[in-house]
Amino acid sequence: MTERLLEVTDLKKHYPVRAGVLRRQVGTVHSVDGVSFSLGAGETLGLVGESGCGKSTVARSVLRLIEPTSGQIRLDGEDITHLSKTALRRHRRSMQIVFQDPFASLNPRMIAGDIVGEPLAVHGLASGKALEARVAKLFEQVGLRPDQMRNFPHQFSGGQRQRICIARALALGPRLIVCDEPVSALDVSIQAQVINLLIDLQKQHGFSYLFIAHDLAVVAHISHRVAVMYLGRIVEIADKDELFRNPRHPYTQALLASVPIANPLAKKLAPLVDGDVPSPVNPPPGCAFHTRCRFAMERCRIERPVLMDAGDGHQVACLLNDGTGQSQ
Amino acid sequence: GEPKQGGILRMYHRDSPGNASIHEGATYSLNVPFMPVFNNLVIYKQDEAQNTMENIVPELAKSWAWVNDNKTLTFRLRQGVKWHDGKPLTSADVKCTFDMLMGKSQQKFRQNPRKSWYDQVNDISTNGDLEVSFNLKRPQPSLLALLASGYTPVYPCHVSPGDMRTHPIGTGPFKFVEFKANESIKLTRNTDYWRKGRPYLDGIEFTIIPNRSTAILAFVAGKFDMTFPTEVSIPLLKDVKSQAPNAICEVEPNNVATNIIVNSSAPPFDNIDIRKAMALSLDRKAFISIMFEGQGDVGGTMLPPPNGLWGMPKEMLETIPGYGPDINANREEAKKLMQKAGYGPDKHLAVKVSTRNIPVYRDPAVILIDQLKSIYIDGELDVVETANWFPKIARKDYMLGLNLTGNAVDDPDQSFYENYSCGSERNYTNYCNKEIEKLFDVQSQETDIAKRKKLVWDIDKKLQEDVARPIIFHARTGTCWQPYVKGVTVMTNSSYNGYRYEDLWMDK
Amino acid sequence: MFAYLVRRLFLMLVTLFGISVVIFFLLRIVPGNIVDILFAAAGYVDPADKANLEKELGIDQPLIVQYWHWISGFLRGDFGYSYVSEKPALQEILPRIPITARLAGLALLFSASIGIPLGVISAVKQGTRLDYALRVVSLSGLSLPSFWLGLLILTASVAMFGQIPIFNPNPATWLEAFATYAVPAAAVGFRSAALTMRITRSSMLEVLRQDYIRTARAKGASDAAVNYKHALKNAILPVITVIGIEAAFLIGGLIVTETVFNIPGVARFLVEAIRWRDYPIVQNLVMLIAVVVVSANFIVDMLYAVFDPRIRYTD
Amino acid sequence: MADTSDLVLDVKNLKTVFFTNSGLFKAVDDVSFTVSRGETLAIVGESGCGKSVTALSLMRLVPDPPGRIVGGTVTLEDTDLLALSEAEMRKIRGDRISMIFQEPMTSLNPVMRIGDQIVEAVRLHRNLSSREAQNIAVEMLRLVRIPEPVRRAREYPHQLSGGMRQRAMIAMALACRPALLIADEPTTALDVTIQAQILALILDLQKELGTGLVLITHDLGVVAQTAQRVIVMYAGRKVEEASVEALFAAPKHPYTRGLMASIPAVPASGVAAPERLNEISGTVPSLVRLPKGCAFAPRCTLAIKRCEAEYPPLTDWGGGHLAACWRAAEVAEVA
Amino acid sequence: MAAIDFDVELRRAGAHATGGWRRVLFLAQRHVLGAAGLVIMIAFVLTAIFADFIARYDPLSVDSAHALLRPSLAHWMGTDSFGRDVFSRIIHGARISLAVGIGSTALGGSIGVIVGLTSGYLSGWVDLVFQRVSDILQALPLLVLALIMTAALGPSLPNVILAIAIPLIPTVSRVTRANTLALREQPFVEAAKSIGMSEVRIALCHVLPNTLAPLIVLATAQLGSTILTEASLSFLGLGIPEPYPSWGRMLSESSAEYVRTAPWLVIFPGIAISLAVFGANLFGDALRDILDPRQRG
Ligand SMILES: Nc1ncnc2c1ncn2[C@@H]1O[C@H](COP(=O)(O)OP(=O)(O)OP(=O)(O)O)[C@@H](O)[C@H]1O
Ligand SMILES: Nc1ncnc2c1ncn2[C@@H]1O[C@H](COP(=O)(O)OP(=O)(O)OP(=O)(O)O)[C@@H](O)[C@H]1O
Ligand SMILES: [Mg+2]
Ligand SMILES: [Mg+2]
Repeated sequence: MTERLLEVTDLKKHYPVRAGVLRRQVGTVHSVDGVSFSLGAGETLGLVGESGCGKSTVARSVLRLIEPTSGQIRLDGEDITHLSKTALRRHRRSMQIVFQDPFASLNPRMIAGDIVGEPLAVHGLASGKALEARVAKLFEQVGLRPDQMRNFPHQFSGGQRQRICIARALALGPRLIVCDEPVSALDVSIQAQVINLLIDLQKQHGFSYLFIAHDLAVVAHISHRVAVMYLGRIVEIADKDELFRNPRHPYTQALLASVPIANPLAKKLAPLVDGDVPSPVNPPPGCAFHTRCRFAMERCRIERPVLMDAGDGHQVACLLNDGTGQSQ
Repeated sequence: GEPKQGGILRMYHRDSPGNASIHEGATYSLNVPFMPVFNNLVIYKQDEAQNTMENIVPELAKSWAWVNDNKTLTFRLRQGVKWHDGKPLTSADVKCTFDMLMGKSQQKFRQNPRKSWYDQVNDISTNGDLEVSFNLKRPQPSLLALLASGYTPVYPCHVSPGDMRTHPIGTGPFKFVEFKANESIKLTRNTDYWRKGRPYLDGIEFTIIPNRSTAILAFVAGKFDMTFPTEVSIPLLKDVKSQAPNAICEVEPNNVATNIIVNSSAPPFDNIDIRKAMALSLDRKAFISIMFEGQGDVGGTMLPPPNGLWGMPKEMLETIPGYGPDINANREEAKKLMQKAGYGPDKHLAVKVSTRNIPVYRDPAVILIDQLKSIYIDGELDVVETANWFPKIARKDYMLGLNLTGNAVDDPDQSFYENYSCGSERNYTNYCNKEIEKLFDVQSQETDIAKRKKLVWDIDKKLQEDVARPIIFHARTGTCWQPYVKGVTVMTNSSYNGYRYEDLWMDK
Repeated sequence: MFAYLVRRLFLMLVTLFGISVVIFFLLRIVPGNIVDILFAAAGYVDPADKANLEKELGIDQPLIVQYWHWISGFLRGDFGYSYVSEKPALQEILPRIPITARLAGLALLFSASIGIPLGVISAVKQGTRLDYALRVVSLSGLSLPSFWLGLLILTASVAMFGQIPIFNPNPATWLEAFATYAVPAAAVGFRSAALTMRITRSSMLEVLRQDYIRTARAKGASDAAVNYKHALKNAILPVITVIGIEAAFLIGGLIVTETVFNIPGVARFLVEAIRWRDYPIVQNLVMLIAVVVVSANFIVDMLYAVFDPRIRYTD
Repeated sequence: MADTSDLVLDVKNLKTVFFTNSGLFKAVDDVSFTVSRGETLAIVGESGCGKSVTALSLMRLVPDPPGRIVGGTVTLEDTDLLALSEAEMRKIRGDRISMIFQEPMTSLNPVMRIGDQIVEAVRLHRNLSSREAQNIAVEMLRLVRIPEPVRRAREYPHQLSGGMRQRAMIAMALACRPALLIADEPTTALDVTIQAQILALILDLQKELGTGLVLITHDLGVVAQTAQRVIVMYAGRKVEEASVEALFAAPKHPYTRGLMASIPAVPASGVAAPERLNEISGTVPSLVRLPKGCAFAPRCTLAIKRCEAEYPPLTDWGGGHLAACWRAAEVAEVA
Repeated sequence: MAAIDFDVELRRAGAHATGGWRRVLFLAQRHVLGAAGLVIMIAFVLTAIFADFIARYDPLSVDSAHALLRPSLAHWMGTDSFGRDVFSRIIHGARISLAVGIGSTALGGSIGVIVGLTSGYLSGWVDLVFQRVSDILQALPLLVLALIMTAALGPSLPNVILAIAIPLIPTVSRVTRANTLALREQPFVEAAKSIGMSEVRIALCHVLPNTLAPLIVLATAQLGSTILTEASLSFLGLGIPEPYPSWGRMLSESSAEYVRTAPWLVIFPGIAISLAVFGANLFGDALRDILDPRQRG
């Protein structure tokens, strides 16, 4: 994992807020406010955080589906942040995305075969019989029967639809697949199928995943490394086992404590934080988490912590303990 | 009973006249509401149904005389007549009026549709305040008939034509009160009218109702004392009679001839054979039966007798090609003519029949097209908006046109010169036959009525045979009024002259 | 709020300017002009007379000049002179406005007071016979040509009462005054009531599916409270919009109804003016109508803001 | 099982059907359960298995059409709710039995102030002046730990965050101190940290008021952390019922078992996560076209002929552990 | 609690209505009104298509000898004052109405779709301009616009179609634009973008087909309203001119003259218009219900 496939440096995405009656820009949504991470080949980086913290915005920016406000995105060492639309098309083949809602991601008026074959057709990689054969192969890869190519999305179940989405993402032979909550909309019993499929595919093809979810257990299961986001920033990033065993940021700790564990004998729920996530419009100064943090100090209100290495590639943005966060 | 004073006559009006100046209009939408405001020098007797020379009576003129070899017509004016604004009427007003009509004065009408009526008038001279003379180029006995028309009121000198369009001042039995476009026209009794005891009515109110069904329903419901004159069609008449059995209705010819204008200056109708074939194909009875449920008249240019004074007798009419009773024989002959011109069952002639977008124009055009089918002519209806009709006709941008020609005065001079003389503005077809034109002058100067009739018949026959502007039929329409309205006379050979309404009264 | 208002007003002005251009040039491409029509009535065309008249009316000038004359006059409140009646156009238009306004207001009132309750009933009773019946009635209301409906009313009232409820400029009794406006207003309003009912119904159905309706029921609220207090308050918003848009449609309906009932309002007057190519009347009248329609939409937007606390003016 | 005298709710053989465009189906088929005072009963199951319809049936709020309750009894504190007239039911709804819904975003009327919505709930059942009710509303908001309750009461729902809205919903549901509270996935739309807050709040209040609680969820973690007893539903039927401990210790139905094995565990939880998750192959069947026998049979690794032919009855496998499976006895060993 | 016979209920609820005809029949049962509308619409379209075979007389052939006949075996709906067979005219009138309906809808609809798509896609000044233009068109009452248009172009079949089509453009473009904007946010459009599809292709292949459903509903309703607009234009004297047997003109002209003396001239065109519009509306309503995913059970 020395080769860096994706490198994101100080990514920012700000939306103007034309709030109020005035339609004037009264503020800025700091959807993503300086996010940096990198992703090696064959690696899965999990991204967790509460709703609205900017996970999807990161995902879309990486793919240049939205234009980042600032920062840099390097794919295979090449800066793609400012590539023109045509130049970008070439890179589209290396990175693909799978969305949360499989039904909404499929054009209801197209048959599954055409949906999966579309990327190939668009890039002129195959046509006619060849195309059909490639699509059939993709169908098999994701565990669908080729005879289902003629069916419309509504004729599939949720899990199967997500498989179609994955097949479409696979079609161009990407090296990076961004998964934006690919299993959140699925039933528990189906979720496992999709997660297993993703893991299997990674083993076979060596993809890298940027895997977004709000379910910690799922992220933990699939990722090699996990990043925790809060209000547009990454507050902690570490190897999976390290992070779960030894969370250093109070928010990560709260998050872990809040996950209900499917064992009646395990410790009961103990909410470690109060209150709601502040709005990303004009977020609190200093450490964005200080409003809910049990350990908040005067300094946290003023100073904005940066990601610091706490050893073993465990990075954390917390002012406690000389910037290494609270250790358990 | 004895005529009674009082009451306001409520009438509906079929549409909003463009202005209030009779001289600037050529539709009785203008005559009906504004004739009561004015007086003529002379006028057709208002209680006689038929307009004849004998029925012309003095009005503003006390008397008249033909002098100077019938080349001067002199009028003595009534004394003490006052305009509605209080100014006295003088011979100068008469001169002003006719000078303006002849286009000889400083002030101009915006439009002057009956200028040609005065083609034979050299000038107008006055002699004192009460005498005025028309000096003619040649004798024209029918000038008097033209002067007796509702179209020929005397205007005041001191009111500009513009003002006359919006607020007419006359000497007549009723004073103009207001005209709200598309809404109403109101007249009130002229208390100072020179004819003592007249008018009987306190006023007349016209409500403008362009929608015919609404108007008739309103009449039936008693909202109006009288319909708009000659606006009730035969089917509606039946309706009125069934719903308001007491209403009095009369159906009379209105001297409006439905005719075909033929563009003989361009193919295919430059070919006389095709023109003749077309004339032969007409089944006039069918037109009349459809349009008027049988109540219409077949005739030539002039309204046929008995209502018309100058129409050809039936026997003569039937000798004209196309007027014969055997339609099938006519059409056989027509087909032969068509074949001669190169058309037949396999080769139809396609023509456009242009007409205005008004039912009375459109309906006969539909029938015409159907009848033309029988002689290998495929007609296509081309409906033209009113605004574009005359420009289109003037450009000669048509093949056949279905047209209505209203004759204000049942007199050959009016219709011949206006519609058939070379260069006349209303001669839409540009029919020009110098020989016939000479005959127009001959008949015009003829003082002997019987002789003149003969001449007119011959001319009329010739005009029909030339298929210049074949007349299809003369329409009849109805007028209805409530039984308590007395003294209504519907004129039978003109729908332009009978609306002074000073003798009308209401038995209520 | 102020800036929003300014922005909206600016857009309104742009729209109105556009309308003025459209209407002006649309009228100019219409073949035939007032002069032709006047001469049609006279039955002949004399090119010299025609030219004189065109000059007199100023329609021989370049279009831009004519447009400038008109629009600058319009802004000053000087509407020019009617070509036909030769009276000041303002004087022709003004007295007719209250008539049409009364009619339109009454029709809208009718439409709202019939359409909204029936729509609510129909939605609440969805799938029942009553709902079917109401829907069929409203649909048939939308299926009748309005002139036909008007004529039927006139014919029936003549046949049954011997009376005809056409316009009466000076009504003698209160009843007459009422009939003068109410009957035609009902004839126009019937159609828009049907429309309002349909919108109310579908909007209500939409709202009745919402979770908060279930919440209200779960509280133990009565049907009436749920339907009127909770649902209608939310469902009324699209209805208001539609009623606003209907203002424009209403003019169309009024043209026909004013003709049938012989009401001397602006709508029928406009048609006559179009027929006569009486540009000063048509242009100014259309502009006035446009001002009304555009302001109606504006007012609806404002109402929306009043009724809906969520509105944030972010569009 | 709790003492019968303490029963708040007794549901027997509840059956609710839907008539839809795609056909008629039984969304709730022969479901029975009880809830005691102060007890929490969890209902789990996958999406569409009939959890919400069960809840709505208890409230008699199943939308009709297309739904209809066609059988069973629902006894709330000695009253058979299904036998009541609509007017009588209205008196009970929101007073003795109330409900919190899944979507805090849409369950509040957007054009009514929060306070007014609570006031309405109070005044429908208590004869109070509007001022008194207003005070109660503010009190309730304080109880659910909404900061600045007086100001919040005057705000509209869109001015509140998701968590606060759900708290307001809870305040409204508990305003009349009901005997039974039904919480239909009260936290699914919320984030984990907020979820933990809300669940803790509900449980606190439940303890304080002694309310019976029916908690509907699809999250086994939530079940484990909150409930005393659990019902597992599959395709409209109750397939297993047990105390929480018993169920998690030894599930008797293959579906329950599969479900438990298919959820990944957080590494720090002490529960060992398998390398590969256990899949339940196939998909949840459509209720419209249920197989004749056991609805789970097509996906079940243990299915035998009999499963396809005959629906297994709910059987007590000891200690009140009910399961509907022909091979329940073998489940533990085979899997 | 009423007992339920499941087999009966299942059949009633259409549980067996899985394929083809069964499904159609089932839908027809569920949407009785819509089915009635569909039947009317089909009858209407078939009538228009096979007018030549159904009509027993030439609709234009004038026959003075048989004018104003009451309905009889020979003339099912009587004859008009020209002696033309009313039945045949109504049959052929269906063709005119359909031509106007389809013609204007297709014309206005396709322009509206293009404008709406472009406008929704190219937000910015193009959008702004298009928006203002449709504001302008919408602020002018439809009938006024149609009146000026027909006055401008002269009354003829194509011109009436054009006049009715133009006011349709803003409505269609608004709907299309709103849908386009909504669809652009849809994940499947983003997915198309992520595979490197060009915007134009996305607009045509993904966005357009998905806006069709509401447009179809709109078009159905439009079919009804064109018939009514044409009737109103006819009433004002600017409808489709002779010789085309337009229902609107038949109704408006005979209602002026023949309401009582020859009522069949008024009744039958009136029924034809109302029925066609009614059918179109019924069908459109049902279509909206069926196509509206939120109403799907
Ligand atoms: N187009 C936009 N305009 C304005 N604000 C936006 C836009 N898109 C996203 N945001 C805001 O940016 C923030 C981050 O959004 P994002 O969708 O990335 O969150 P997320 O972490 O993916 O949340 P979730 O878990 O709910 O999917 C949110 O506050 C959102 O409201
Ligand atoms: N109003 C309705 N009309 C038609 N079908 C309905 C309706 N409400 C529920 N259903 C159907 O009833 C069945 C059970 O639905 P229910 O809402 O109880 O599921 P659930 O277990 O609550 O699922 P989720 O976890 O998704 O909330 C589903 O198949 C659903 O489609
Ligand atoms: Mg997201
Ligand atoms: Mg649910």
